Amino acid sequence: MTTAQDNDAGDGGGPFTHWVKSAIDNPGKVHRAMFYVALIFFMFTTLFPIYWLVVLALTPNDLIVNMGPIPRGFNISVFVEMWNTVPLHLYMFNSFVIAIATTVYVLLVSSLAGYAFGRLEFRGKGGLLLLLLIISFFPPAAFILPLFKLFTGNVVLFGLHSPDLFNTVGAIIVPFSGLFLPLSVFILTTFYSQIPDGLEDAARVEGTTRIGALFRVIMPLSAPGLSTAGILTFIAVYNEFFFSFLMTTGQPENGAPLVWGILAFQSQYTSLYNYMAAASLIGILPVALIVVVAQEKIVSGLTAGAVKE
Amino acid sequence: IGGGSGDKPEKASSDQTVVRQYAGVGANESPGIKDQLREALWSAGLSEDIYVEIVDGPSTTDQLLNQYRTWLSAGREEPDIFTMDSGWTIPFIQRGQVQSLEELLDSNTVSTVKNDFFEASVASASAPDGTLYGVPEFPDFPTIQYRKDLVEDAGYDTEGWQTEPMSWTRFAEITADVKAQNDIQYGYTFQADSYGGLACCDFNEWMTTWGGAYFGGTENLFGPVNERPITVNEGGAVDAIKMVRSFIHGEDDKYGMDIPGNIAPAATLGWTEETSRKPFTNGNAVMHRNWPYSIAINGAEEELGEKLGVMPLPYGVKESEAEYTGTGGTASALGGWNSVVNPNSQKKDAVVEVLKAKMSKEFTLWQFETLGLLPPKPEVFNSDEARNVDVMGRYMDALQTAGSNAIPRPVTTAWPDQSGAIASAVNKALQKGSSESPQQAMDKLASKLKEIEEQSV
Amino acid sequence: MGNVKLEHVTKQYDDVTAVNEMSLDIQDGEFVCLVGPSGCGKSTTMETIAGLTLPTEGEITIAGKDVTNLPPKDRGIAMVFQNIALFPHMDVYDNVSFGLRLRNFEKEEIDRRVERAADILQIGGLLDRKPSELSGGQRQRVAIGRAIVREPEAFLMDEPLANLDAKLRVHMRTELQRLHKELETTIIYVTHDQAEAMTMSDRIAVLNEGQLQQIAPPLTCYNEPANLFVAGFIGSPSMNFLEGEVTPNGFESEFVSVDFDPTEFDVSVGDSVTLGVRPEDVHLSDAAENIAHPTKPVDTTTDVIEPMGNEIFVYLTHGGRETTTMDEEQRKGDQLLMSVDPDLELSEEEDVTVLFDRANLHLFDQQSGDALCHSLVSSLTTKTSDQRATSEN
Amino acid sequence: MGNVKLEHVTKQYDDVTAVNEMSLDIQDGEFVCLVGPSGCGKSTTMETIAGLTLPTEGEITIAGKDVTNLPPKDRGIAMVFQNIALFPHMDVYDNVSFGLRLRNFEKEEIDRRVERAADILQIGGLLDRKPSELSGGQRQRVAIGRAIVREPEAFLMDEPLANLDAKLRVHMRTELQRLHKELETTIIYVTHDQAEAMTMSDRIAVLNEGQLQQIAPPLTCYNEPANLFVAGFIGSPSMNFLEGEVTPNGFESEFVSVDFDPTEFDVSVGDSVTLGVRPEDVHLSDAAENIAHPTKPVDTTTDVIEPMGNEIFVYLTHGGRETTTMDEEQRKGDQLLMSVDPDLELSEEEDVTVLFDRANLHLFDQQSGDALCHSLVSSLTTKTSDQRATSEN
Amino acid sequence: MATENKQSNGFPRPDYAIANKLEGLPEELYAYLLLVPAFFMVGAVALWPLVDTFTMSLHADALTGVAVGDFIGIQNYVDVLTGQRNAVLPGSFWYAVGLTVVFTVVSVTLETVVGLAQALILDQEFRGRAWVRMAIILPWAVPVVVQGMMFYLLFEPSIGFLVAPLQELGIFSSTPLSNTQDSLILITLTDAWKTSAFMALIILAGMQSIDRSLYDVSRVAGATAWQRFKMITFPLVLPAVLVGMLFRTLGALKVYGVIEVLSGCRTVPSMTCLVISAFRSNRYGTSATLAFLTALIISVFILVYLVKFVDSLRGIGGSA
Ligand SMILES: Nc1ncnc2c1ncn2[C@@H]1O[C@H](COP(=O)(O)OP(=O)(O)OP(=O)(O)O)[C@@H](O)[C@H]1O
Ligand SMILES: Nc1ncnc2c1ncn2[C@@H]1O[C@H](COP(=O)(O)OP(=O)(O)OP(=O)(O)O)[C@@H](O)[C@H]1O
Ligand SMILES: [Mg+2]
Ligand SMILES: [Mg+2]
Repeated sequence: MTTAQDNDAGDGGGPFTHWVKSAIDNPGKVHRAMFYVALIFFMFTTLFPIYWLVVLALTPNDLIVNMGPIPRGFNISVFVEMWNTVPLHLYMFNSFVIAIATTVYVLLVSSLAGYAFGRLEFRGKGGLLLLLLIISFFPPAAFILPLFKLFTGNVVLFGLHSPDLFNTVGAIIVPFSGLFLPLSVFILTTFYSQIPDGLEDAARVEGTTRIGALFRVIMPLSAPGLSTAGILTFIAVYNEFFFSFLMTTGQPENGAPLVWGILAFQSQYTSLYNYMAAASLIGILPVALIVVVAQEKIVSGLTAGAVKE
Repeated sequence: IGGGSGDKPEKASSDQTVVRQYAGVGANESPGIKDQLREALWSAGLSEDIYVEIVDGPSTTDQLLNQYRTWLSAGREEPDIFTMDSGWTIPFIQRGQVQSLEELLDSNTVSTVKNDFFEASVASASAPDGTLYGVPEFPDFPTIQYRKDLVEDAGYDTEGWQTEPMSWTRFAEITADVKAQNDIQYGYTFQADSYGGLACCDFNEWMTTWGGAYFGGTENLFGPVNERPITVNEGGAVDAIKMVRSFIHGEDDKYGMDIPGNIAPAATLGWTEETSRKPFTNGNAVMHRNWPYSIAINGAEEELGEKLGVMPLPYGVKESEAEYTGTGGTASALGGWNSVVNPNSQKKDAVVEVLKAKMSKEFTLWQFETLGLLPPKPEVFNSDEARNVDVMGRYMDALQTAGSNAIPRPVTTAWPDQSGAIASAVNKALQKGSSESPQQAMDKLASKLKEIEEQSV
Repeated sequence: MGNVKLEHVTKQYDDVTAVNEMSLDIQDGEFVCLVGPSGCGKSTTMETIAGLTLPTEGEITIAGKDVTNLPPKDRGIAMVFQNIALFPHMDVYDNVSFGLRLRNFEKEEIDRRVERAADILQIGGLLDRKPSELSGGQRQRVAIGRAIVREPEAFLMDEPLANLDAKLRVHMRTELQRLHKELETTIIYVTHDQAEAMTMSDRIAVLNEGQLQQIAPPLTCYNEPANLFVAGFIGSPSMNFLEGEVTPNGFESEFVSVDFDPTEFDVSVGDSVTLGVRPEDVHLSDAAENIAHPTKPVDTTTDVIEPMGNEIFVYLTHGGRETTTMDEEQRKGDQLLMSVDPDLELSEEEDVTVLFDRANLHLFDQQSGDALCHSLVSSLTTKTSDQRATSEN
Repeated sequence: MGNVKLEHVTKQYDDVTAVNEMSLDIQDGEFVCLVGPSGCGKSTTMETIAGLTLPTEGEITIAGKDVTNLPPKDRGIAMVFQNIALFPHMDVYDNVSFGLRLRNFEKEEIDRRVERAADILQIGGLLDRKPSELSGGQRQRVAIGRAIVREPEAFLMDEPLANLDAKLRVHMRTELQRLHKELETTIIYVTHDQAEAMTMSDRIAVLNEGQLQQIAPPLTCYNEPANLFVAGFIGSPSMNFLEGEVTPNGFESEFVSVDFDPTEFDVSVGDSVTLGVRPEDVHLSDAAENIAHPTKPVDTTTDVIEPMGNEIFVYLTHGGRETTTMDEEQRKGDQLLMSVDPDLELSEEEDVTVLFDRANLHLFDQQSGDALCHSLVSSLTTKTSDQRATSEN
Repeated sequence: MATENKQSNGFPRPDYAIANKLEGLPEELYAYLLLVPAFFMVGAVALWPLVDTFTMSLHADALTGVAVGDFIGIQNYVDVLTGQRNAVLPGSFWYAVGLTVVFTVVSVTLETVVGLAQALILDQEFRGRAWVRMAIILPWAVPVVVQGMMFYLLFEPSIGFLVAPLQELGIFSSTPLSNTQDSLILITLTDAWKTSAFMALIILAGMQSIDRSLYDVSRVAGATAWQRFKMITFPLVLPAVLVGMLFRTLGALKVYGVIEVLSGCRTVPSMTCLVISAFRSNRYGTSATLAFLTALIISVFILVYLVKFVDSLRGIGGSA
């Protein structure tokens, strides 16, 4: 009696179409197996270069030549020795401070903007979104000179000197807050706009302000988006080098971040690749931990059971 | 894990004047070395009221250049002393962003610099009109390092190699022979990646030894831009390309020259200093062209030690046969660093004292002994003290030969662009599949250099 | 203080006028039901009162204060949403106490109120569950709880009992009424359940296509519907409509004729009118001894018979037309629905004679749909026989 | 082929047994309503049938095939979800045609079916709206449309009409029944509306706390409830329960006594039993001439009077107890609800005498709640007088 | 009777007070107000510098001066667009534009596909998912300099072991990092390695935000996994995908870091390479002009995205 023809094959498409289709289509064991093949493939491609970094760290610097895929030698002591030259922990601490301050600030400000863009109707929305991005259109080199002047107190506006942030963490936090804001605004705009209106309505009727609803309802329910914006901003800032290398003279006490520490193993001609690799690995570790913690928030079904519609 | 900064947190006391030197001698060294450096300056006559703080700079010269450009454009007061690569000091001078030393130092000191320091180094720190803007900290000139043990086993006598440059043909023969005899992976390793080093140095050297030049004689090195001849498409330069093509692709190469070939791997076209050094250090090459820093590494006991030999670069044509002044014979590109003064510094008096101390024989010897940085004055260079220095001391003759045949790069306002154009043109001309003959490639390069000259006045 | 007043409120969406020139004046402490077909603008009206959408035109006053441009939180209202809208990241306790926590109530006071609401709503055991772990009805009750723990100027409830079973619904009705009495708070209530609207409200507001049709006490709406729409909408199953004409003798249609003197009513001979009669006012002629003003009997045939337990719906056709449907739409004209006692024994395709009580007949203008009169008993005798219609007002 | 069979299906959540050992055997083409109080496991049962949750235990067969472990798409079912769940990014047309597009139907066929569904659902004008631009009832209709355009083995509908107004609901009922007849598809239907359950279903399954209480044709459930729970749940307002004891003379409680011969029924003297009588089976003694087996009259006082339009609910108390509530819970024991004709004139606090028809009285075991008998007319005469209860089976 | 408004014990918090004040504003004004902090920040970082840079672009290069030379109007733009400045750039302007666009299209496509596939994998339930997720994000945590170092050493002929086999297969030349075509491929792969994680993370978050009951509905409606992806997942994550693509496109059009570390600007002259190399030769006017031209080209790309993005938001839920 049923006329519904089952058509598992779906409609055709290019090779990619077929590929994705099969990668996610796992009704049976065959597909499960394909899923694991894809999983292993991606694990291999993403982790292999990291493994290569480990190989580089473990191989004594002068043996880094004609390498094979396994370490030549097993010089685990680099992880200790490198501290003799470079106080990596201090650089990491700076990076942490910078990254956390920037991330918190960016999330806060972009939440307000994301709310406005994602949930309110106003004229000029598209234009303002474009304007927000405008700075991202320019290669940083294009405005580095004026920006440097601005943040070293060389610009006078209405009789006020711009702040001199040279050799402070602020010199990275401030411009990076500006540069990374657009990404977060866009991510949060997307996520905030998807929270059912009904929930905000309910919160507002219960007596919150719109801002209150943003913090109490919309943000918790956008946890995946919020933590993604957070992770992306945090990591990008943690690894930032472009500004820090102009805005500081590079000492940990002057707010120089991690990459300075890694690059300290490089000099005019020589690069202590093994130390650099080891320092990178150490530097990545805390980020990995943060990511593990933050991505706990990337869970599905946060709005399940919320509205009937 | 304590960290190196913990063991001696010596700081300037409140009544001392702190002079900050950015990068350069002593930078990126441990705090202990920095203390020694201060002691060395003090014992070289610097007032104990002056405390020199060495600030570590970024490791690569490009990054340093970017910082200086930004800082000096914004008129920062610190640091007081900038250490600048001899390859890009002049543009800062021309833009008036660094302090003229003739205004700062007494005339005596100025003439000491002009007369007693390596001439080419001084030129790299002076305006085209000869005004002095910087004090050379240390010079750099590449040499050929070789496996003395293998070469001698193969039956060659290396006596006199340090002072007597050989011809490229002989060099190629020996390399090919030793390589064959020892079944070693590489013969001659050098740097031919498409990067600044190829233009300023490796190619410049080959070209010069074949009697070629970018802009004619040495008198045109620093200008006047757009009014000097472009000579890169003449014989010497083309011969240089042909020679290196043979080295890499064999004597049968369609664009090669009649010289023993196949002594260099094609990989050199992607190599810079470190990548080319590694195989040599690891014993996989016979010959290697590099800066003195690598002599210190390779000559160390745990590496090649006494097996290392050093000689000046071979020549293509004799000096006498060369058309342009300062070409032909052996040649070594000049590198090195200069101290220049921040015109906005608030401590110029103290800076003067520091510069003087850094110029002293005592201090330059200290930096040679402790840090392996060559003395900037021939007098010190040739002194017995210098010869007694471990490792480097063994190769003073070769370094001396190289030093007295050093050719500076032609730094003008046009150079940053020209350098890039040269590097990529030469690298391309050396590629196996190059579609142009060396002559065509150099003609093209010449017209490009000309165009750049035109747009750089 | 809690009076709610809408003046000429209009809400226009791109291409729809959801609410059209709505004026309502709801007294403090009144319980008003909004009813109307799906999509007629009930929820939109509620949202404009709550301040969740701004009306395109018109003014809204709550407790004597013009709130047209005030944000929801300053309007002193609590609302149960049609789409429930629980906070999915909070457990039931937190959902219910949300408004109280916002207002910094003491912990004990919150506990007390939540507990009480949970008792009323029978969700005591669910307080630490997340909304996703609740059944549909349980969610709805939590949503009610969130509103009733508060003490606002006015409650807005948009179909708060739609997902509850009959028994619970009756219970909730009682509780809401008790609450209403206790707090004396204005309640505006949307429901699709006629019984709810009838039993709970002081007045019913009937909406259609964004326009207010009638606002009156429940029995007035039932017995004296202002127009055809209200007559057809209120009452389930709905009123029978017979289209016809006013003749000098009364009303005449294809199917039935009713004798009355047109001059005594607000009609003139020749008018196209619709006669309305409720299913329970259709009587079998043999069981009609205690009808005061019987009309002439009509011969019909039973069609579908729907036993409902406590009553039986009988579909009567004029000429034994072959039909198997009980669709409302098709009842117009040639089908008549009668509701009879469950004890009555009737079978399909049986010929029966029915008659109406003239006291319970309605006449409507066919053009405008407006009601002309709600009883066809001569005005001289109306007072006594039409007593039912007014007994409750 | 579309029969649906559940065998000992249990669904256990962390701390709740949502469905407990449920066995159901639904015939091909049957229309079964699931009813039960909120949270009793109706939706969970539907979900296990659909394959959206795997039962903790038990087996499910659809169309003769064991589908316990099959994914939903292979079960050949269409479902209307209680939480509606429209695709927010698709307009109404795309939502409705979703299942068809999945199966690569021809464009014309899709258009035809969508159009037809839109007609039935009266959403023809909304086809290009996004769900966010619809009213609650409109959304629900779209959700129904999404199911009915398909031709599955079985329809599962979870309160599909909850948000529709009475009139539309009646219309939809008819349409669903027509559809059912046309397609002869099995329909499993959750509803809280008694009228819906009564009129639409072939059988009603009554659930409580995850357990099946009774599955039987509607009137059987109404007239012969299997136990106290079903008796109280089916029928609105619900049955009056009077707790008492079996005496040699019949039934005796604080309030009423009913004479019968215990030996003729399945009870023994001294048993604690509950007497059940539906509100419409409580008669005023002066209007009781046509009752075949009247009981002894009981003196009562009217308390609250609730006029419903087509009937009046009268709350009677035993001793003129002061009470203002009409809560179901409190009716047990000393309050009696009577439903009377709307024409009847009664006022509050009036003394009235009522009596029951013994043919329509139910006795339940107080302990187990099981029904003992559904008529207290001696079995010799049962056949004729209890005819109502069986007339429809 | 209405006792609700009296409870706030003690003083209101100032932030609450501000929020309360703003609450009454009309929606449009409110929106603008919420945007103030963001635009203040962006304005502070961008406004003055860009105006300054723009002014620079209207002035001649001054190779011996501190800043720029005479005001010459749009001459710089004319010169650059007509190729008259090509000699002093590492590559000709339009060549750089073409190369950058090719790189952008290929790398963004690759990253999106890989990111989407990774997100789809991470969206499944399986044991150890948290670790896999971390592993997939890991490349994003590698600083560009280190990333450059890793791949440089991998493809450097005397060090890495990948060159020889790839060369023998005829895929690469002996010095891939000095060969424009080879380098472009390597840079694309390197870039994809790092930034696929970025895409994957954004898309994953988008996927996880999809109301699971929509999947229930579609499963019951008979959708296969592929159909669910095509008809539910994809349209609903589209805004997230677009955000990811938008920012990757922005990044890719400005690609520089990897090129610098891996093969150098001469080999692969991207648009930003031109800007930076002009800047390095102290041609500030030319550099500023190139930057504005780059921005102009980028804005064309971005406009397309923005239109799509705003559109896609409108498609799903919310009020946007
Ligand atoms: N995910 C869950 N976790 C825990 N308990 C649950 C979950 N889902 C449902 N329940 C519980 O299971 C029981 C049955 O739920 P179900 O949704 O089947 O009820 P229902 O009969 O459909 O009720 P309603 O008429 O209110 O929709 C309820 O008590 C509910 O609280
Ligand atoms: N955002 C919107 N855009 C366009 N039209 C809308 C929007 N919201 C509601 N409507 C339309 O406005 C009308 C009124 O909707 P409303 O929700 O008030 O109806 P309702 O009376 O609550 O109906 P129901 O009983 O079905 O819930 C409907 O026709 C609906 O389609
Ligand atoms: Mg509504
Ligand atoms: Mg349910």
